[in-house]
Amino acid sequence: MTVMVSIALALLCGAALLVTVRLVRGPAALDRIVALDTLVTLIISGTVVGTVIRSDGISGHVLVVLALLGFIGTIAAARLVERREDMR
Amino acid sequence: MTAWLLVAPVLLPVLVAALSFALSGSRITQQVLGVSVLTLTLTDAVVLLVLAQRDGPQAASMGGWPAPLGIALVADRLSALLLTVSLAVALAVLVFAIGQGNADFGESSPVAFHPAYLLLTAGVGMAFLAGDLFNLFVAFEMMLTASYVLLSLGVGSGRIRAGMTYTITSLTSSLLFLTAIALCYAATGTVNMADLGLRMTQAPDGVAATLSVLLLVVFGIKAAMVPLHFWLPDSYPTAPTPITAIFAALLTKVGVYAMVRTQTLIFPRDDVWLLLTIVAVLTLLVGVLGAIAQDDLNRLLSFVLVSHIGFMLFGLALFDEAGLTGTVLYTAHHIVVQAGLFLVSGIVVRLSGTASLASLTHRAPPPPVVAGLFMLPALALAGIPPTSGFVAKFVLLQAGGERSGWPVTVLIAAALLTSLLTLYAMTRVWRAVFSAGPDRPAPRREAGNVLMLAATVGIVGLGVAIAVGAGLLGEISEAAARDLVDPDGYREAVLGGGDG
Amino acid sequence: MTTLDLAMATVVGGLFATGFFLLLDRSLMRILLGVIVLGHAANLLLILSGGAPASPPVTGSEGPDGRLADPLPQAMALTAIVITFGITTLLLAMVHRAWQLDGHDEVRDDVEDRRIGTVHDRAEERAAAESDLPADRGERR
Amino acid sequence: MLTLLGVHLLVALLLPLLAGRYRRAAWLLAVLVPLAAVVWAGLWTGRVLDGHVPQETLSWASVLQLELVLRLDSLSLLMVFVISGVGALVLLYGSGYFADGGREAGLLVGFAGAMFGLVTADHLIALYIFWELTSVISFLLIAGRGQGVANRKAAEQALLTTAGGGLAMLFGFILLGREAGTYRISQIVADPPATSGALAVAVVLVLCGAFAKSAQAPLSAWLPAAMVAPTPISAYLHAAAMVKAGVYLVARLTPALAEVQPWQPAVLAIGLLTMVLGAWRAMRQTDLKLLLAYGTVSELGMLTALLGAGGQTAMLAGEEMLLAHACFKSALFLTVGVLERSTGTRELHRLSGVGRSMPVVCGAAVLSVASMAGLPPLVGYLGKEAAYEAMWHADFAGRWWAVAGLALGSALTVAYCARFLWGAFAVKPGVERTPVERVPAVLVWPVCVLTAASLLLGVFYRVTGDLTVPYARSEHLVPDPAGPYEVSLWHGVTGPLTLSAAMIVAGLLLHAGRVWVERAQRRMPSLPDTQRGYEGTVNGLGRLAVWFTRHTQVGSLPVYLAVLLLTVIAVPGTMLLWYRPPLPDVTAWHSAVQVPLAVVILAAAVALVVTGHRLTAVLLVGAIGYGVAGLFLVQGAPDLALTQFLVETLTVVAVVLVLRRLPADFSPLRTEPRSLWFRVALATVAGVCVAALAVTATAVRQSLQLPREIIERAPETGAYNAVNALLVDFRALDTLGEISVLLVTVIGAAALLGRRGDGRGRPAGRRRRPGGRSRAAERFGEARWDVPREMWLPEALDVPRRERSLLLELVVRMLFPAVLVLSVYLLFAGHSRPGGGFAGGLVAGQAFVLRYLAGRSAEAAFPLPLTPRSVAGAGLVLAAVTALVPLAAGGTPLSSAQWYWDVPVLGSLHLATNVFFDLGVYLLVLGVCLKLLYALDRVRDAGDTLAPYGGPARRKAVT
Amino acid sequence: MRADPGDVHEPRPDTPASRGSVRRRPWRYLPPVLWLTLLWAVLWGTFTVPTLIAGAVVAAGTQAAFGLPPRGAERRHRLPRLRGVVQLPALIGYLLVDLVVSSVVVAREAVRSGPRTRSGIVEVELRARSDAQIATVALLTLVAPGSLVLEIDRERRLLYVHALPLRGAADAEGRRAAVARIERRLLAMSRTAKKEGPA
Amino acid sequence: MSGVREVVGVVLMLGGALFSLLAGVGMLRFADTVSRLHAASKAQTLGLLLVLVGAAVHEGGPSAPPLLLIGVFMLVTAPVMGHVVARIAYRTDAVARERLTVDQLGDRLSRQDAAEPPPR
Ligand code: NA
Ligand code: NA
Repeated sequence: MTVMVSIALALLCGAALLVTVRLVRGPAALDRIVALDTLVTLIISGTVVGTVIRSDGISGHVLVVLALLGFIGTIAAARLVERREDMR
Repeated sequence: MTAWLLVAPVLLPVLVAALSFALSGSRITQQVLGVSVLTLTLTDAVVLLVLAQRDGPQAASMGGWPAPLGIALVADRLSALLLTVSLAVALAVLVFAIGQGNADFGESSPVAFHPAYLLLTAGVGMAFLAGDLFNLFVAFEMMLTASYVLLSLGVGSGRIRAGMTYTITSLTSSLLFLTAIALCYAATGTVNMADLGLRMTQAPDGVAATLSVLLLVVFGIKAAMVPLHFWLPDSYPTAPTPITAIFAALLTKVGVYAMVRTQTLIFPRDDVWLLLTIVAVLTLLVGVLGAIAQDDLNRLLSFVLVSHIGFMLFGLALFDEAGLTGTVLYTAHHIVVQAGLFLVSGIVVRLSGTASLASLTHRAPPPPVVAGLFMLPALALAGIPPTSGFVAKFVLLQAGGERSGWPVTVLIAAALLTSLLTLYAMTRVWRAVFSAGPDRPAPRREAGNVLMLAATVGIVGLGVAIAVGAGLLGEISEAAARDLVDPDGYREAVLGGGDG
Repeated sequence: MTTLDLAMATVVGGLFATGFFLLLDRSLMRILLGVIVLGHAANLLLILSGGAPASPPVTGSEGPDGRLADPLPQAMALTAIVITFGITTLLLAMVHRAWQLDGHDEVRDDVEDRRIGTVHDRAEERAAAESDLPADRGERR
Repeated sequence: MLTLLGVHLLVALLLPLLAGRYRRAAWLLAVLVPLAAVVWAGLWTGRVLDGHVPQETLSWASVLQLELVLRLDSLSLLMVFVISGVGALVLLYGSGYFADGGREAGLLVGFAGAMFGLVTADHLIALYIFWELTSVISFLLIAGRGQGVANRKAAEQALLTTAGGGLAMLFGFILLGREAGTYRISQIVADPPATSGALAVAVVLVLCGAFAKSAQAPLSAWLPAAMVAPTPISAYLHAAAMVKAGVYLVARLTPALAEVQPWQPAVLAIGLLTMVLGAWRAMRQTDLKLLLAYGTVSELGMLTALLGAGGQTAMLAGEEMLLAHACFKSALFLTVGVLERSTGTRELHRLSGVGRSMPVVCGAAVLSVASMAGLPPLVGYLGKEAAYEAMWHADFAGRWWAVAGLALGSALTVAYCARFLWGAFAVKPGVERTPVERVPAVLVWPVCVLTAASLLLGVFYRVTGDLTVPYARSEHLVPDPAGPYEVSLWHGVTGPLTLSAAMIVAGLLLHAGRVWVERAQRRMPSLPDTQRGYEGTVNGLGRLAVWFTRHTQVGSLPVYLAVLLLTVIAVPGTMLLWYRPPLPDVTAWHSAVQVPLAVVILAAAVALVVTGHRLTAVLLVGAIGYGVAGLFLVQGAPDLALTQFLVETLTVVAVVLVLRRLPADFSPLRTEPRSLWFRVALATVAGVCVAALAVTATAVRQSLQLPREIIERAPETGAYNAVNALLVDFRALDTLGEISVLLVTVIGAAALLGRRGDGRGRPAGRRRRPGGRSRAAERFGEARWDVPREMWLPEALDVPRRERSLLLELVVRMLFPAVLVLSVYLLFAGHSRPGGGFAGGLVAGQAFVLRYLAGRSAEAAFPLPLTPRSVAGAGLVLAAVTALVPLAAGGTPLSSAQWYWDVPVLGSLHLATNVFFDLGVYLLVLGVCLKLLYALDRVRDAGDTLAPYGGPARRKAVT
Repeated sequence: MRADPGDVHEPRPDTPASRGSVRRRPWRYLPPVLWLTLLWAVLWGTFTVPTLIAGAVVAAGTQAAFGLPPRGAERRHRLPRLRGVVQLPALIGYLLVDLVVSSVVVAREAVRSGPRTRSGIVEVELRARSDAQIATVALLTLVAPGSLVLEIDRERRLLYVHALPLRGAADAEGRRAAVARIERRLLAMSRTAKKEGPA
Repeated sequence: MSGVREVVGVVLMLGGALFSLLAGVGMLRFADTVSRLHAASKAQTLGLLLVLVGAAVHEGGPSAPPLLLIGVFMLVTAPVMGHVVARIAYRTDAVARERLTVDQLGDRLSRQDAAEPPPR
């Protein structure tokens, strides 16, 4: 079982690496913004899976906060892009 | 009760700063609150000094948790002495600032000045009393952040640039400090300084020595020791006078204090003395050369400040009782003298409207009373007897005279030369600012605001008192140095439980 | 005590290097970002100084191995994070103000430092001119 | 003695105050003080000469070996007579000379006091103190209050020369004290230290000080320069008193140090050289005062040589000469003052026939000059004869050189003496007779008294002998091989006497042939000019300082930081390499999840270094922050991760809000590639250093005791989350400091952000690219499709309609209270789970950020009648008060208490008082977030009109 | 954008007054207080009496301090019909299936076509009338992969949906139908839809 | 029973992780910003939801409520993020128009009445 969960974790890590490529490559600012948001999502996923592996269920509430507030930065940055052509 | 005495210099200013911030509508309230809390804190510091001098290091753990678990605050003779002197100067500078009003500050100064100033003093107090390396970091941050704010309160573009230089350099040093703390903790598993001292002996030489010099560099930035000093002359002079005065008096000294504290308590090692000697020589000479090169009064004083950090390093480099006695004395004296000089400079600049020596040459000199107020600290800075500066310098030279070897000889020569060049720098100021004559206007009559003058008189008087009371101060300093050389009493006070 | 592993050492070293690199820039914004990165680096190092990964230091949350992480570096790092954040905002405000005042956000060199030479030279010239005055000038009365 | 010192000091301080109203009384008082010293010394004379030595001690800082020990032996007695006697007369003269002069009177009395202390001090350091005091007072006296540039420069020169020598001397004293084991002069003399290398250094240093003070070559330039001072001051300081300090010191220490090399050769060589050179220079002066000044230099040279030679006779000669010099030189200076006052000039070529107009003054001057030239029966004669005798019989090698030098000096002295008399009083052919004004008698009297002293001390040579012999017969001085020298006017025709007479004749001949001598002087290669040397040194110093400072203090922050980094690398890095602690075994990773996180972080870091786009850089930093937070989670630090996430988000928001007003790309200033590579290298090496240090440091720790104890004892604080226990209880003081930092930063940030732009900064967005607005934006025109019908968020009404979003407003309305509840949950959950006041406060703050993003108005989102300022202030007050409350209960600061209640329905309730501390933190953080948000809001307000679809067209389109 | 002079707003409701009206009708608070209390309990993970009381206190406090004024234009706020509640699981089930299917489709596109994937923007006309309904439809449309709501035209009740993959007009019609299906199920849960006339 | 729960949980988690990975591939491969947004805001969210449900099933008991709460909040915030970003993307020309088979929004905007207020 743990092996399977570890595989899941590995898949998530792979996803994170792919997203990082997008984050670094862009090309548009919006791409990076979205990639950053996705990174947060993946960290949530990864932590959940990691918690299962380590079976210390203490981080849950941290992730609630992330789920609730992770998009604030995204929206703020996107708004900037909307208002400033040269920021795209 | 000791615990309350120890925590008061931190807690009271913080509390009043918070009140002052919340009530920033009323300037009078802020002023009254500020002056009273500093007076109270000063009294507290005096009591601590008396206790420390009488009974040795006073320690208490906050929250009643025994030392490595809780944060210990410690007042040994060194910290109590520096705390007392610093708070006295802080009080005088606050009075000066109140007298000066908002002339030098921007629009928002009434809101920002008092809370920031009080938090600065709280940070300074905590830095002197901290018995815990991380607590020392927090204290530094309180002090420095408040100083960033105070420095950038003005409006001008030069000021913001200077603020950036200062902020970024200090910030770098803070981050390195944090790194050093992490490494210390990694190596020892504690951040209590007394405890660290015990455990560091078990660490391999390489680790301990490296951490020791890393902390030296960190504090060297704050203390503006050469070659880490460049930020100081570029930033201090641009601030309003009271700010410059308090920075010059306290901030670099806290750096020196931290250096002395950590080197003696945590790393009583002998592999840094040559490094310290070289640095001290460089600091002495580079600083004073810079002072001679300046045309701006405040920049000149800032370079002198850098230079005289070298004297404090002098004693630390010797790393014996005599040398440390000198360092303690020099630090205490320099706090007062440098603040006094900057305050006088503030009065001069206010009366004449310029800080440029070239321009001041053609302006009417300030009245004789201001000249006298300049003269005393200037002589003290140059170490002319029987001022406080002479006493401190004499003790240092005497300590150096006990040693042999060419590095110490060079150091002594540099110290003597620096004294002379400081005198030269001061005479340059005197010639430009205070001498009248047929080729220049007659002296002015008015000497500026009464509070400003009173504060300056107070600080200069404190300098005189240090000289007159050199016997008492010498005893305290010597005992402090003994404690530093042999920190068993300190350790026992901290780790032996305190008074809970 | 567990030694820092290679991966984390690389991250710490890399972050420090990045932070230092940005710090040496002339753009205040980049310096600000450098400060943030250095803050991350220092905090990470602080946490890593507490040892290898373990369960959160909450009584009762022990994992199968029963190891709890060292809480002290965590508390210190938390304090440091908040402090760094505060200073970041202050620095950000300074960047904004600098830009507002100067129209750019670069650290320009200190003009006062450039000025000293010429001023001192002038002062010397003046002193030389003055010393030509008759020496017995103005005995009092 | 201490009392007398105190009186000097007191009167000196009093005089400037007094002189304003009672000028005459002030000067009288001033005269009385030194007079009292003379009287006092007179009363002691008998006993002191009998060998009784009064002594007084004032402990200043004995622990630092600083004491004021005063002692009156025969040499001191002689000096007291000299300095106080001349002092009284000069002050009397001054009362007629200075118009008001409260300052001068005060300084002169102070100076007299300092000299009194100097000559009675029996402690090297005390002597040094008085020594430097005289330098400072001399500076003030020469600089004057209103004199010209020349005065200021001369004062500076005198101060720097003497103080510089003084500093060397101070260290010499310290070494001497170390070698002797005491600073007490009498003890050092009684038991001289054994010769050693350090002692030789001490001797050189002490002599430096003495020579500088007594204007010995090559440090003599300051004395003639100081002649710009008013006459009484010159007479006192530069004839009688201050310049005597140096020779006094030589006399004082000769018994102890004459045997130590290089004392004797140095003293003799420098002294006699100075004597000859000074006299040679004096001979070509045309200003009478300068003539006397160079004469003084010359005399001081002779005194130095005599007092330092180490023989009893030489000492005796020196003492007599010293006494003589004080009398005649001050008399002559005062005479010049009288002349100047009555004729308006000191130029000898412009004075003619003054001798006839002022017979009394002339007579006095003739006598004084005779003393100076060493003619009997004046006291100068006594001294000079003894001097010849001492050198003639001395037993050191090269004594004939000494005799020759002395003889040459004497001849030249006679020559300039004649020149003085001729210049001042003679009738000169071709020069019209100088008109003379009457001067007050008070100016003439002191001259007469001093001249009389010269005469009387010569005639009553036994008195002179009584005063000088006791010190000269010191057992540590070399006795005269020809037996003890008796003071007398006539010793018979001896070799020395013959030489002396010959030299007087030679001197007179030199004066007679002055035209040829002057021509010869002009033709001879000019001697090295020490004045030019001084000026060269000062200017060179200035140039060096400027050059050095300009090349180090370059004013460039990057350079400063580079130096800083280099230091970090060089110092700890070198240490690490030097000791090379064993590298531990390093595993690749502890947890596999760390690896992708590491890759994310490092990739973002590399991209961050490369990118030139601000927003990209901010996002990459955000990615690093989130990655680090992820690492925190892996590491088992959820509290930290939580805070890191929240802080990172807030940072991104804040930076982005400020970015609204900044250009899109980083500075166009391109760094040249070389410096770029330097930066890369520097940063990399520094990073490697830190990493290496981290690996080494983490490898050595052994004990895990503290963390275990923290976790075990955490429940005592009421918290099961050890991190929270640390933050609110164990280390609450840190937390208090931390929230203070937060408060002060937001104070500063608000102050900086809240200002209107008054400079050149313009909204960067206005600099539109040539392409103009995007196609879609153009086509989108004035769309206002997405405006909700209902008022979900009141503040959203302020948002431009095109930017409103139904979905966003609705969701924010729904989430806002949930976020607040979450924040309260975190506040209370902190005790047992991740959370706490920080996280809670940050979450609450972000609730308002959320509102702000949807509504664009920070104020509207925070409707309570509280300002952020009051919230933040209240938070800090609450935290601080919680820390203080235990005072009432007699506890320790920052300690907490636990209460448990059993309530019937609710069950067991638990309250830890540190929750109030946490609440304070929560409030403060919330207030800080709000304040920051308000301030950032104003950034936009400051003239920001960057609506992407905005423009004038819109006005029409909207109803 | 207060700084923009060209921006003219609807008259701003008098917030204090409307808040006063809220105070007269405290039951308006009930739904949010209930939801927040539930949230509180879920956060604590316990549904005991003290937790619920504390949650209610916190929720009520939040509402009292920071409660938003009533929404204004549409006065009613009615509870869903009972039949609607019954239909909720069906809706969720439909959504879940939709979610999985479209996810698979998008995932397949990602792997197989990648850059060659075609997409399109489809205009969807809505029947829903209230803000809440339109928003909910948009939200549910947004949840499923492959459809992103680009614009909402509130007044004309149009959604502009970016669909991926979208190969032609037929696909566009399918997308429209899919959104309509969701909307129909949603509206079926609420009786308000039919009664509501144009505003 | 618990064995079944575990298997189901692990399968769900694996599925979620796989979805996340594929979404990552999509983010990398799709041609324009809006298309990539599909992969990011949707598929990733779905992956997360699956992981959450899987973990909740796997762990059961007290760990489940917060996990579900995460899911609920993600279900609300992720679409909003997607919508806001997508709207901005279109408005800022971040859509590769030439790749669109249908662009009814473009058509609408190019009509004259685009900016006019709608019929009341
Ligand atoms: Na200043
Ligand atoms: Na100033």
